[in-house]
This record gives sequence, C-alpha cells and structure tokens, in this order.
Amino acid sequence: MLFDLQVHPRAGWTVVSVIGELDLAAAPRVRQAMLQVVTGGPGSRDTPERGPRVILDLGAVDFIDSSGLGIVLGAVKRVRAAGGTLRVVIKEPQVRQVFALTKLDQILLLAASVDDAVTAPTAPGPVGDEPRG
Amino acid sequence: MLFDLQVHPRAGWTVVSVIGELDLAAAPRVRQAMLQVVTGGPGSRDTPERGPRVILDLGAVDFIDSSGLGIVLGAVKRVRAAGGTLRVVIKEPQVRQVFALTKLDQILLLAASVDDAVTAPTAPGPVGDEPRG
Amino acid sequence: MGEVQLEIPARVEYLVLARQVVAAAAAVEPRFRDERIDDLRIAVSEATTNAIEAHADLSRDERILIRCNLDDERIEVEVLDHAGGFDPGTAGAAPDAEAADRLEHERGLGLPLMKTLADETDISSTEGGTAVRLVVYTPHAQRPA
Amino acid sequence: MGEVQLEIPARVEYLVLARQVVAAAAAVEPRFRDERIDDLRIAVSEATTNAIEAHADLSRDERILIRCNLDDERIEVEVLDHAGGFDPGTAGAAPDAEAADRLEHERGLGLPLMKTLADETDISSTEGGTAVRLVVYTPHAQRPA
Ligand SMILES: Nc1ncnc2c1ncn2[C@@H]1O[C@H](COP(=O)(O)OP(=O)(O)O)[C@@H](O)[C@H]1O
Ligand SMILES: Nc1ncnc2c1ncn2[C@@H]1O[C@H](COP(=O)(O)OP(=O)(O)O)[C@@H](O)[C@H]1O
Repeated sequence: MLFDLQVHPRAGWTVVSVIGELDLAAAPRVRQAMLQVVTGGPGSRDTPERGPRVILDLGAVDFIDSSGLGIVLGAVKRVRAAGGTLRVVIKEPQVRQVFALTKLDQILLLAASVDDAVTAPTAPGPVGDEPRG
Repeated sequence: MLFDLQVHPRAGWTVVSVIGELDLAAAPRVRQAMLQVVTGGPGSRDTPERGPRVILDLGAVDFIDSSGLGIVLGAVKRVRAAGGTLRVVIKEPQVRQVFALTKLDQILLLAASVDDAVTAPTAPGPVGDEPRG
Repeated sequence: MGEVQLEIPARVEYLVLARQVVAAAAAVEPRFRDERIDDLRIAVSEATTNAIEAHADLSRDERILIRCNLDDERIEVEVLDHAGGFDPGTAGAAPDAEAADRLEHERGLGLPLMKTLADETDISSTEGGTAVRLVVYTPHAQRPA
Repeated sequence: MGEVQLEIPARVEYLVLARQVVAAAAAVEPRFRDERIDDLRIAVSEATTNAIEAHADLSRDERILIRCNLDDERIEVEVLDHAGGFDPGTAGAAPDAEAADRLEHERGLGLPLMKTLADETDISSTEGGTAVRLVVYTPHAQRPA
C-alpha cells in the first residue's frame, strides 16, 4: 500500500528510509526497524566503540501524527542510551509543522536531505543530540 | 480542486486540455468549452471554410466514466456537424480501457500526445472521423 | 474483514469522494490489484452518478449510502438511493452497438459499462429507491459458477 | 452545505480512509486552504487513533463513526466511538514541556496536537463512548469570540 521502509548503509551511517504516511498503522514496522538498527541486528552497521549512527529519513513521509512522533522520540531515546547519534530528514511542510508544534525540532538535528544529514557538523546547538555519542 | 480546463491554439488546431477527473461534476464545464470552440465563440481559431479543427486533450485526465464519454460523443457530433475534425489525446490506461470497452476507439482518432494528434495523417482508417471536413 | 459505510449528499461534488472511499477500502486488502480497483471505481462512479441524477430529477435533497464489504476473496459495494426507481430490465439494454451506431448513444453508457467492469451486478429498484450491488473478486478467489 | 458520514471498523488500517474522507469533504468547499485541510487531517487522525486504541483496549470489534458537516464558514468533524471513555480533564493536560523534558513524553502528544490544530475542540466522554468535535474555520469566516 502507501507505506514502505528501507534500510541501507551510507558513509558510516545506517539510513532508515520511510515512505508514505507515518501513523499508528505504520508505527510497528518503523519501531521494529529502529530497534534492530540500534541493537545491532541485521541492518546495523555500527562499530561498537562509538555507538549507532542512524539517520531516520522521513523525506518521503507526507503525513505524520503523534503516533509517528512517538516512534521518533522512542528512537532518539534508544539511540542515545546506546551512546549513538540520531539525525532526522524531513521535507514536507506538514511534517515540519508537526515537529515544530511539538518542539521536537529543538531536541533533534533535522536535515533537509540525507546528504545534509551525513555532512552536518557535529554539535548544532545547545540542545542538539550530537555531543552524546 | 482536482479539475481544470485550458483552451489554446496550436498549429491550426484549437486544443482543449482537460486536467483531472472527467465525471458528471466536471462535465458541464467541458461541454461548455467544446460548444464555444465549435460555434466560434472566444477560444475558437477556425477558418470558416474548413470547419473547426479541435483536439480534445485528455492526456492529464486520470479518470473518466460514462458522463465523460457522453461529453466526448457530443463533441464529436457537434464538430462533425460543423464540417470539422476532432482528435482526442489519451494517456492513462484507465481512460484507454473505457474508450475500448465502449468502442469509442473505433470511431475516433486517439493520439498519445498533442504532438501526435497534430501530425497524424488525415484518414486513419475506415471509421475515422477524418474525411468528414 | 470489515465494512465501511459512506453517506453523502446526492450532489455531483461528492462523486469523487465515493470513488476515493471505495478505492481506499479495497486497498486495505493487499490482494486487490490496481486494475481491479480501477474497474470498481468506475462501476461505483456509474452507480453513484445514476443515484445523484435520479435524486436531481426529483429535486429532493436526499442522501446516498455506499456500503463496502470486504473480505480476502472479494469486495462488495452497495449503492443505495431513495429516488423514484426504474425498471432495470428495460433500461441499459446494452447498446452493443456497431461502431457506426455508436454516435447515437450519447447517454445510456453507464449501466452497460458498470455490468462489464464488475464481476457481478444486481439491481433491485422500487418506487422507494434503488439498490445496486457490485462485486469484484480478487484474482485468486474461487468465483461462484 | 452537506453532511458526510463515514463508518469504519475500529482498526488501524482504516485510519488512512478517515483522513482521506475528511480531506476530500473539506475540499468540496473551495474556500478551505490546503494548510487548514492539513491541520484538520492531523486532528482527525489523532481523534480516530484514540478511538481505535480505546476499542483495542477493550478487544471489542466495534465501529467508529466520523461525521463531517460543511458550510462555507467552517467544517465540523465529529469522531464517535463506543469504547470505555476517559476523563478529558485529566488526560492530555498539554505537556507544554521544555525541550529538555520532551523526551519523557513518548505518548500523550495526541490530544495537545489536536487542540492546537483545530480552531475548536470539544470532548464529551461517558462509559458508553466518546465524542470528539473538531471545528476548523475558513480563512474569512467570522469566528465566535
Ligand atoms: N438509481 C437509479 N434511479 C433511477 N433511475 C435510474 C437509476 N439508475 C439508472 N436509472 C435509469 O436508467 C437509465 C440508464 O442509465 P445509464 O445506463 O447509466 O445511462 P444514463 O445515466 O446516461 O442515462 C437512466 O437514464 C435512468 O433513467
Ligand atoms: N476516545 C477515547 N476513548 C478512551 N480514552 C481516550 C480517548 N481519547 C483519549 N483517551 C485517553 O487519553 C489519553 C491521552 O491521549 P493522547 O493525548 O492522544 O495520547 P496517547 O494516545 O499517545 O496516549 C489516552 O492514552 C487515553 O487514555
């Protein structure tokens, strides 16, 4: 249907790309994929010493609601607990708006593309998730 | 909304481009535009001696049902009655299927693009609408 | 699996909604191929168009009910109106016209197209309204003979 | 102008349908701008998600009714369920959290987001079920003070 998920490596990062609408119906698959990446199951490419470096690519997500945001929050927590770094790619205005309204844009590095996410400097601001790894 | 209509001249033809879903809701606007083109109102570019040469461009129509087909049939009749020529552009498989099921593909010159419609030779087959003008 | 019901005003602006709902309801079952969903969209559009036109003739502002019943073998859609009804036996006696006759049939294409595209079509009509039942099967379903 | 009703099974697969119907119903009125329709889609998604979750908790397979009422000033959407209800006064007391607290609120974002995006939100809930009423105004409508 209108939802798909792909995991692939990219320049030392694991990119989890979500396509479609990220709601309660899609949540379990994304949660499962993030869990695998963080715990080093198949799809994880991380060297143990620096923790997982993950890009959650929502560039092809054209709808997100609080169920989807819950997934993102859970992923941030899990990646940070493992000493890693999570960056999130966002393109659609609707998605950007929801991140702003819920202030998630203040605790996450949001990039406009996977390229930007890979090349972004490490500590973007006071509440960035970067200096944790 | 999901429907729009444009009329423009092109190499001696009047092109009526329909965008969106051609159903009973859209039918009146298309009927009106075709009527104007045929009776020489604004939007008509025809020289009286050879009758109207009209391309009904449904290349951006992604849905058509019998209400839309009724419009096409009415347009063919009116253009032929005025001694003119009508060609129809179709791209979407759903639209093509409906023209085939109702055998309209046998009485009309269907082209895959406005370019093709403009350059198509005059009498395409035994039941083409071409030799009437 | 599930039943979806949509109730709309008998007005042309809502045709697009009827088609969307049926297509989205069918898409819940991954076994329906896009072509069959397209067939169903057209058939439902025809039935709903007729219901809207029948209500317009009466100039009564009533409502149309569209009911989708989905299982893994088939989708069944019912379109119910409260207009004056008609005789399905005489109307839409498929103009399986020769190409030459085609031009004479500017109307009357709806019922034949609906019957061609759906795997099953039942129409029951009284003076109190009309119920059109359309069934489309999944590719691998065992159809009743 | 018109009322549209959609009834769906209380299952996550039908969330997308609820959003589509509300967006398409709002689009019938050309005065609604896309951003407001987006706001409404999210708010309706939140309300319907909660209704589905509430039914899942009961493991009862009941149905959710979504009613859209449209005029040229506003669209009103009601989401009605038959689950066990809750106390809207205590739930969703907006975690207007400082950024630092944000991580602690993996759930509970739904009601605050809904209230932020709709121009009006009323929730009435009993043990027999919950009704969430969401209103979004057209840009030029005179809102009640
Ligand atoms: N739901 C309905 N209620 C009343 N009459 C109907 C209904 N559906 C079809 N009809 C009648 O059957 C006729 C043929 O319908 P159809 O084949 O769809 O062609 P068209 O709608 O173009 O006339 C209609 O003109 C109408 O008189
Ligand atoms: N329709 C409903 N029926 C029963 N309980 C509800 C309903 N809507 C909301 N609630 C309760 O309110 C709580 C907060 O809802 P919400 O803010 O959407 O966050 P979340 O759904 O993530 O918990 C829910 O956990 C639930 O207990």
